[in-house]
Amino acid sequence: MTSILSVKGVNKRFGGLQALGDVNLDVAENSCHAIIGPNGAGKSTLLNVLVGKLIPDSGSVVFDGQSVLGRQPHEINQMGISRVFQTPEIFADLSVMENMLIPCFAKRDGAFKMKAIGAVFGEKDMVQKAKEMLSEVGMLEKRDMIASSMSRGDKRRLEMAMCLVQDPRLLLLDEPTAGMARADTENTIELLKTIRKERGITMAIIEHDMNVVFSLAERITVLAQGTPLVEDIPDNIKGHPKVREAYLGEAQV
Amino acid sequence: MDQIIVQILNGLDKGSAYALIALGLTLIFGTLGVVNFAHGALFMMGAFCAVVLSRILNLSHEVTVPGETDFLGNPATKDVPYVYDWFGEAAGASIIDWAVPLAILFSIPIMVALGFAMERGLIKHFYKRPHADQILVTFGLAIVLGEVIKYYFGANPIQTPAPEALSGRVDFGVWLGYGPNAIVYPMWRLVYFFFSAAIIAGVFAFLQFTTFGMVVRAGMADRETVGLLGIDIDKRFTFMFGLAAAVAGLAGVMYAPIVSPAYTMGMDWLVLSFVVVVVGGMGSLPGAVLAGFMLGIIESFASLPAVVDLLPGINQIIIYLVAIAILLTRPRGLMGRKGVMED
Amino acid sequence: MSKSNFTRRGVIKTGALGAGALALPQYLRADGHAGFTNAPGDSEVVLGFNVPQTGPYADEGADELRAYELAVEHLNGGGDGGMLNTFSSKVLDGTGILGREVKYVTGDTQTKSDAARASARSMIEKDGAIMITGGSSSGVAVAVQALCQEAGVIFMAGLTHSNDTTGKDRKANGFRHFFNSYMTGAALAPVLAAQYGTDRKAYHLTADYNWGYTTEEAIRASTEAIGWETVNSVKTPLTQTDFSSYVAPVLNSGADVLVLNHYGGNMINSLTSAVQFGLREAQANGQNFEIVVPLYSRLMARGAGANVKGIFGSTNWHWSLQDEGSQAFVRSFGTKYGFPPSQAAHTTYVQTLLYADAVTRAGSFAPCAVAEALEDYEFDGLGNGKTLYRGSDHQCFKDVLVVKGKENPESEFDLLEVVEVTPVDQVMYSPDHPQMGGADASLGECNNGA
Amino acid sequence: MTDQTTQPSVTSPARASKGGMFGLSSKDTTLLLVVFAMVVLAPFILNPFPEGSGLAQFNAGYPDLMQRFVIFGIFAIGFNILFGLTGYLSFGHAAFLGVGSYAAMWSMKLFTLNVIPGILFAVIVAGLFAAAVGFISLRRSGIYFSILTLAFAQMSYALAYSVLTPLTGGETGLQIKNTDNPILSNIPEGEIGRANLFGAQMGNSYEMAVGNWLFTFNLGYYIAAAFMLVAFYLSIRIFRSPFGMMLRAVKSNQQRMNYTGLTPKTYTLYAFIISGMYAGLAGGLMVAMDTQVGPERMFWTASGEVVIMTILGGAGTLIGPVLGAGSIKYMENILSKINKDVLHQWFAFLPDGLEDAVVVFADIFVGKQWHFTLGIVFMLVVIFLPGGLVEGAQRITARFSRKKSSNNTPAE
Repeated sequence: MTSILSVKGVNKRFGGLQALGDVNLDVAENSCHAIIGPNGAGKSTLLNVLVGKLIPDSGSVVFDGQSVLGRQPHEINQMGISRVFQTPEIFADLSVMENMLIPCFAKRDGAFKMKAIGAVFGEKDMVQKAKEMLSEVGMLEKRDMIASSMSRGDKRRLEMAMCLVQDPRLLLLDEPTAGMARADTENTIELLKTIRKERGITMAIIEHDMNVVFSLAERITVLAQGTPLVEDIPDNIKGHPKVREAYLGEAQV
Repeated sequence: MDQIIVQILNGLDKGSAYALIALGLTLIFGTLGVVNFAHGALFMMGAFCAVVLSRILNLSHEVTVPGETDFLGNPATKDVPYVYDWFGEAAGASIIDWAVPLAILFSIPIMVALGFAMERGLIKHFYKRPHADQILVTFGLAIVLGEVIKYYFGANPIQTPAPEALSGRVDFGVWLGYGPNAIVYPMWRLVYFFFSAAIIAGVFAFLQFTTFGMVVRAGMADRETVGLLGIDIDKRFTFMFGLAAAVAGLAGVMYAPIVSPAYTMGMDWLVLSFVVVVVGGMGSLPGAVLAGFMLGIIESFASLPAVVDLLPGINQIIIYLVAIAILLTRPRGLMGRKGVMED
Repeated sequence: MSKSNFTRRGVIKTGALGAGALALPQYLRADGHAGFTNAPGDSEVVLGFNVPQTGPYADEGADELRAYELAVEHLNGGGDGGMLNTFSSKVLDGTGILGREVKYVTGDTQTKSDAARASARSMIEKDGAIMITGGSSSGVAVAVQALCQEAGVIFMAGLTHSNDTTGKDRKANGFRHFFNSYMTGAALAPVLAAQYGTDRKAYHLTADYNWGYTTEEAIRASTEAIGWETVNSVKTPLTQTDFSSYVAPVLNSGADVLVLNHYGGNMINSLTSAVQFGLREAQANGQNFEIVVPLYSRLMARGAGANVKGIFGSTNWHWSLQDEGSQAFVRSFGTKYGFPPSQAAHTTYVQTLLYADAVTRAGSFAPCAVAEALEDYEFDGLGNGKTLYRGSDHQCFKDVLVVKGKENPESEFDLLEVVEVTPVDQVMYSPDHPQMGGADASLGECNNGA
Repeated sequence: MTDQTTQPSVTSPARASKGGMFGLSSKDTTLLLVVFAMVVLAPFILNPFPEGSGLAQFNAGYPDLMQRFVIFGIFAIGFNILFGLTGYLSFGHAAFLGVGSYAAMWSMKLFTLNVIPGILFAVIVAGLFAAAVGFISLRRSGIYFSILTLAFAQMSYALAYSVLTPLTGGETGLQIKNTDNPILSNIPEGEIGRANLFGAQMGNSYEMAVGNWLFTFNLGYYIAAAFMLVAFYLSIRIFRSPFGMMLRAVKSNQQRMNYTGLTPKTYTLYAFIISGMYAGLAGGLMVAMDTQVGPERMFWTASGEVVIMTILGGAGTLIGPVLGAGSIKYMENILSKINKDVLHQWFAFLPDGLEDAVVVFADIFVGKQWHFTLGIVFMLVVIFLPGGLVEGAQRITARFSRKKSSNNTPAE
């Protein structure tokens, strides 16, 4: 399998703290790759490096043959990487429909386009695309709601839809079920599974919750103290002694 | 060199007024998250406390002066202040002479009451409202306060002199080893500087060493957490508003002999004080003080003849130029905290 | 149907109303017989008093308004008649102007040229004002004067001291009774020479705008002519309140006179700073250090308090003058308001009378006729002695008062004393004087509007 | 009058694409037509009281004020595109108005007295200046941005007042003089040129008397009004366009925009430039209507005024800024002219003692105290109508139609 994202020898220090130490990671195309690790293992730092929010001290990050280092977050998105946040980042003051349309326009028109005259809803194909995506995640009837007035689960779902409507080559998920009730978590897992199955999008998940990871991931990298500990298929990770060791102290996960 | 020292003194003086006003402003939006466009007006109210007290002390009754006539040919009258009657002419005169320092005591209850009334009556309804609404309502209040003052005191600046004993000059140069008369500096300005320094130190000490202050500082850092601890932060914030008003008022009282109070001074100071606060960095008390002194000194130097000759007009814009330069090199001003009024 | 540049609302408001209701819709005919903007009807005439009512000069504006109200009262035959009784021209008889009762509208200039013009336009377009007067700064005077020129009404300037008003910015429809920077310089210099000697080194602090520039230019020229040397001149921002950083370098600059080309609050605060820094007690070049304030007003003297004692300056008029006209004015103003009038009140009162008189003598409200009646008109009895309204620049020429802060004031109004009345000949200049815009300056054509 | 807020209830696809004209939804079309009608009929609407009556004082239907209404309306509409949509609070917008005015003035002094080139020139110069200021100021956000814009405007003001006097006329400002002879206009020697549109002067008026009423139709006003209608129409289009949606996204969540592949700063910069051009247009029109420009036009209080107009009317709403601009200019020009004399006329019917008491009380709010009323109005509106005047209008409509307006959420 070809790898779509390849991280090589990435180091990042914050003052005296080695946040990432020589991280190597390959995410294969059309796979679901999970990155797990205890708190402070460097998961979030790694994610921020991938999306261009942080620039590593050394190493390389190559996406689909192109380096992402030094690029702005919006450029990286335009390359085909979408990110779902730990707490849903949506346009809270806008309607659900508008939330969907913005990524549609971003995908079609690029990072900036001056379209100051035509009406938003005059763009039939965009509206159509947004509607289709909304019905796929089961939110079509909520399209006129203000995003901020929805439940947390719906917000998460909306954010996911906003990412998916861009047809990303790689979807980065940052603890997609953090803080969710059990039922919501199950729903989210189901949703992600469906997306995986039907769309074949490559996913990289950063997750705390082992349950989520083992039901979704096809490959798992365990990060500890900024360094990859092991990388393997889920079944092998489950009983891996090093993983247990790393998670010691926060056992009941 | 002596010129440089004088300008540093001038800068420190101007800077202490900036610093006091900025300190109060920062206290208010650091603790309450409110943009107070009426803060300049509070400064103005303070200055008028001095005017009012001196008017009160000068309250007089008329005595006819025999054998003289006024400009219309009527019998001339002379005003004799009541304090003369009560304390005798000499003591009465010196009470009137000391009106401005006495106004410090006079102004504190007035300014604190004004601050309480503002916070309880108006500002507290605006904690959850957008900053734009806060700006509009406090700006409206500033206009109203200004107009009330104009209604009673007119628009002309009102001379409010320092006491005779403090309006002389200090031969400052001698202290530094210069010859006599090298650096002569008005005594009242030195008084103003030390007074301001004392107030600033007092506010910092209060926040640093009292439980009350610690809670407030914690509240500035993270309001929700402190609220969760079951501390009634609101009451303390009301008090902080009173404190901020008093600080602005005291700055105004003592400034009255330096710049004669006029109702326009609230608006004159409004913009500058915001520039000072923002240059210092939002939410940072030391930043506000530092920026105040820094801008005061820079402004003083920019008005030196040699500088103005070299760059005509520089004295008009220096504060803004410096503000731009600082904000572009330091995203949150000198010492600003992340996330305070950045959106 | 009417096509006009500015409306003739005065007519419909006062005259044509009764007939106006006849036809629906009736297109108003421009009172073609009159042929000028806002020609008044038969019973009333409306004057526009445009003064600062908010902002730093609001008190001065309030005093101007008092004087205007008094003038209107006198013109309409009320009160004791004030200076109507002492005015050399006797055509005004207390029956209004040309038999029409004088009405007035007021507005707020805010001491901003935009607001002043807006207010003046509203008076012309809405209220049908035939003449606009007032103001307390040269920026406003120049802006409103230009507007009146365009609109075709007469502008009788209020307090404006910059040379520009009747210098490079002079207009055919604008008239100024107040004196100007040049006259201040010319009147002050001989007194300064007599008081302080001719071997003096002056340091100027100048407000950084047009009036400051013309005043500094005038004072420099006239003091240098008597032998003074100008060692430095520093411009201070209009918005400055604390002048310490400008005043501090003065003492060691080698200068022995400080000239404060400041007006209003600027002057109050710069003088306060100068006194606090001890300039008044200082010695320089073996002489006493002196301060000069070219333009005084009572409000400034009041604001500066004891600091003005003994400081020389100039003023257009002072209520302590003993001539008949001044006394009459002080009496009627003082009786009505309880305190003596300021120079701003005096100049606006006089301007109103002069306008009414010119209309009466011309027998017409048409601006060009009024202008003609005012041009090169000589009069007396209005407090400044014999006065000439010069035709070539519409500036009044009269004696100038040199005053100084009184040592022992008896009341809050008794702050200045007249030191010398400089005769008009000394302050004369040619209309194309370089300080007055040189040969380029011209009044242009007078404009009747319509 | 109701207004469409930025809320999505009005932007659902079905309603947006049907029934309207000029590429607008039917609701927007209605709004535009209402505004059009009000602007065209303003000389009637603003002059409800007969000449000579006591209440004629409240008439606002004279050219100068009508011109000011639409010009400041344009200014506020433009400001709202930046502030209402992106949430970026510029505290220096008056600088663009001033720069536009100076540009138009110089175009008239040197080039032609026709107002069109002057106005275009004003828009272009203000746009360029806004691009420069915006490029620098938008490196920061929140109050830091506000102070940067304020600093630029204050510097422009201070320099225009003082050292730039040769260019700006300083305190006395610039007017057309009899020595000005624009190369494309043939002005007879010594005559003062006037602003015109292909020969027709801005001051030209057509007066109509109906009974005791007098209505003035002023050419300058209608030219300014035409610009205002176009500006208003464009602002509706911008509000409803993808660009406008992006601007609201900037206000809502810049982080999400970044991670959606968009550049919020670029969008904001363009909004800043557009809004600067609106300010320039307003500035150019001011000079066209009244050939004069002074530096106070750029003072921070002028910048503050447009902020207040927008908030007072209702930030982020389409019509709010126009209402806010209108009410402030109305108070400034009408209240300030009511003096004691006028009050005595009004209350002459009361017994003497009572009349005096009433006059003394009323005098606190008018004439030289008109600022006092202004301050009180600001406070009352923001306390009781958090969404500005538009919310007040909505509440009234809602009460009259007895319909629970569930979708009329506050405009902010």
